[in-house]
Amino acid sequence: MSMPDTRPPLGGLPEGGQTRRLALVGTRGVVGRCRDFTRQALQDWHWLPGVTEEQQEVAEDVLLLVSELVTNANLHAGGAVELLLHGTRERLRVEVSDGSRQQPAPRTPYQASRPGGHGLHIITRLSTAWGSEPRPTGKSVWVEVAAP
Amino acid sequence: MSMPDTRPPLGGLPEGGQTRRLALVGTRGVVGRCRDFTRQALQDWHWLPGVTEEQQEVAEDVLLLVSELVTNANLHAGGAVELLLHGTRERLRVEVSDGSRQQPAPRTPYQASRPGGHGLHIITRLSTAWGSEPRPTGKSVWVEVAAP
Amino acid sequence: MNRVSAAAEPPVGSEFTVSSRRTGTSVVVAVVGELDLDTVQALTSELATAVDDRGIRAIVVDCQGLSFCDSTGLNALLAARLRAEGQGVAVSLAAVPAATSRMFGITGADTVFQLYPDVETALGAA
Amino acid sequence: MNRVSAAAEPPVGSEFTVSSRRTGTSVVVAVVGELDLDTVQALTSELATAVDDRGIRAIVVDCQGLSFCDSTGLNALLAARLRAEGQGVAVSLAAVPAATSRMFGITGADTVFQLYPDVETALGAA
Ligand SMILES: Nc1ncnc2c1ncn2[C@@H]1O[C@H](COP(=O)(O)OP(=O)(O)O)[C@@H](O)[C@H]1O
Ligand SMILES: Nc1ncnc2c1ncn2[C@@H]1O[C@H](COP(=O)(O)OP(=O)(O)O)[C@@H](O)[C@H]1O
Repeated sequence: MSMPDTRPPLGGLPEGGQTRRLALVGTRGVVGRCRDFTRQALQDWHWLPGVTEEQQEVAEDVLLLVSELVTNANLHAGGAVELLLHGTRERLRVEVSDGSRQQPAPRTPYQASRPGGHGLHIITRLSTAWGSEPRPTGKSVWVEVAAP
Repeated sequence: MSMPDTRPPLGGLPEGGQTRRLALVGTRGVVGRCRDFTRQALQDWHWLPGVTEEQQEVAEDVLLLVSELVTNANLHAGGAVELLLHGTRERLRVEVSDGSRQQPAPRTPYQASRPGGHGLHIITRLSTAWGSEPRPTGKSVWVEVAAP
Repeated sequence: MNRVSAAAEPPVGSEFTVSSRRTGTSVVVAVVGELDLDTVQALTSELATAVDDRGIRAIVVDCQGLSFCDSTGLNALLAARLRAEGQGVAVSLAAVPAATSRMFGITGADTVFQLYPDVETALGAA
Repeated sequence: MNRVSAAAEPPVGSEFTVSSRRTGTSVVVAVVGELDLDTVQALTSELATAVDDRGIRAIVVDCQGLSFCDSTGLNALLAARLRAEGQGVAVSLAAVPAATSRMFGITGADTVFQLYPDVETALGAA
């Protein structure tokens, strides 16, 4: 048996977590809308406003991750179709599905001084895990972040 | 007294014309939304679909003019605040107001091969008249196009 | 599991997508939808990637599906052309629809770009 | 006159504005709001105008009001820097907020750009 969890309870999150979905149409204005939707969930789930600096930073990282996933779906996969957030007391999972079967692949070599290739680099560095899964009409790209 | 107007009546347009206004917030997704709003008015006022090729072209010119005006307000004036369309049987007037007192000024020399400066060039070429007027909290830039 | 669903906002009137396919030393970049300030970045990114691709000599922008284009779209094409020129890559446009063709006439873009009736002709000339 | 009023859609959560002011041979480009795929073109255009301005030797991007920036914003800054370099114009960043500063650390952008705590310091170094 594990030690009792002494962290403050993450409000609004029942056993098993909570899922929120945002259906998306088109590519216009979608990136900001996805961040707004995520910001609301993070507030409801008490990840935002962060009490400690670390908590605040993790929540900001999540907004950045959402932005990168949705941007990639818009640029490389004909547009994001759905944003899914799944929060538990332990971690947050973000899934962005699109209509393309093509998989994300980090560009190599990574070049800090040139435009391009920074999205997956940021995703790799800020998430505890990320991947891509086929879906009936495309795929979804997901990231996970541990609760602060 | 002028000759009786033998053109087909422009539907939905009473004597004195009709005005439609779209209030705008932010800069995200606003350009397309303004074209959609204009397209609807052009349909209601029977400018679209154009019966002759010339009518179709004039309606398309109007959508381009709206796009240029709103884009300029977003790029150079902190965002468009309102789109106003005023249609009469003789002409359509488009006004885009923003929160900046600065006036639009064509860039010189005009260089076809370089990015920049094409917006006001298009406006000058496609409108019968255009100008800018101060408003209490900024200005509005307007164009007029003769009914086809 | 506790599910909360949020409805999408009403669909916007337009979308814009860009996709690329490579044939030999050419890339065909197909644009579909309305190209303006709100959507241009997808084209800018795709063209930048194509220009930077070492093996590429020619970029053909397939405009068949381009339902709208304003000066922001033109600027993106002109900027890509300037960058491409510096690297010995030619940029041409294929199947430009009537409305955009008129805009290119007004702005002089028709004298700046090689224009072709379709992608095949453009690739043949490349 | 017959008036029809249409209500605005609900305000979006963020805006983005860019403005420039010139001091000597430097331009200060101030960015305010959330910088991403939906908003980046305003910055791209403004930086391109500044880079092309013949008398300019230095561009300082004032990031004090930058409430969000992702890799799309970074790409715009990097692309402007490449273009500016080719014309002997220096691009530096001032007053970068904490979240973006961390992103710059992760991506190595903090080693690519000169970063200054505020615009005055950046102008002094230019
Ligand atoms: N959702 C996606 N669908 C298809 N391909 C993707 C997706 N996301 C990323 N990619 C691929 O991975 C590459 C690297 O992505 P990223 O690191 O975000 O950089 P960039 O978007 O600047 O190319 C992209 O160029 C693209 O080929
Ligand atoms: N609504 C506006 N408010 C303030 N300045 C404007 C506005 N519209 C245009 N301008 C000025 O006029 C210039 C020329 O505009 P335009 O021909 O559309 O080209 P561009 O937008 O590419 O610079 C702009 O660079 C800007 O300085």
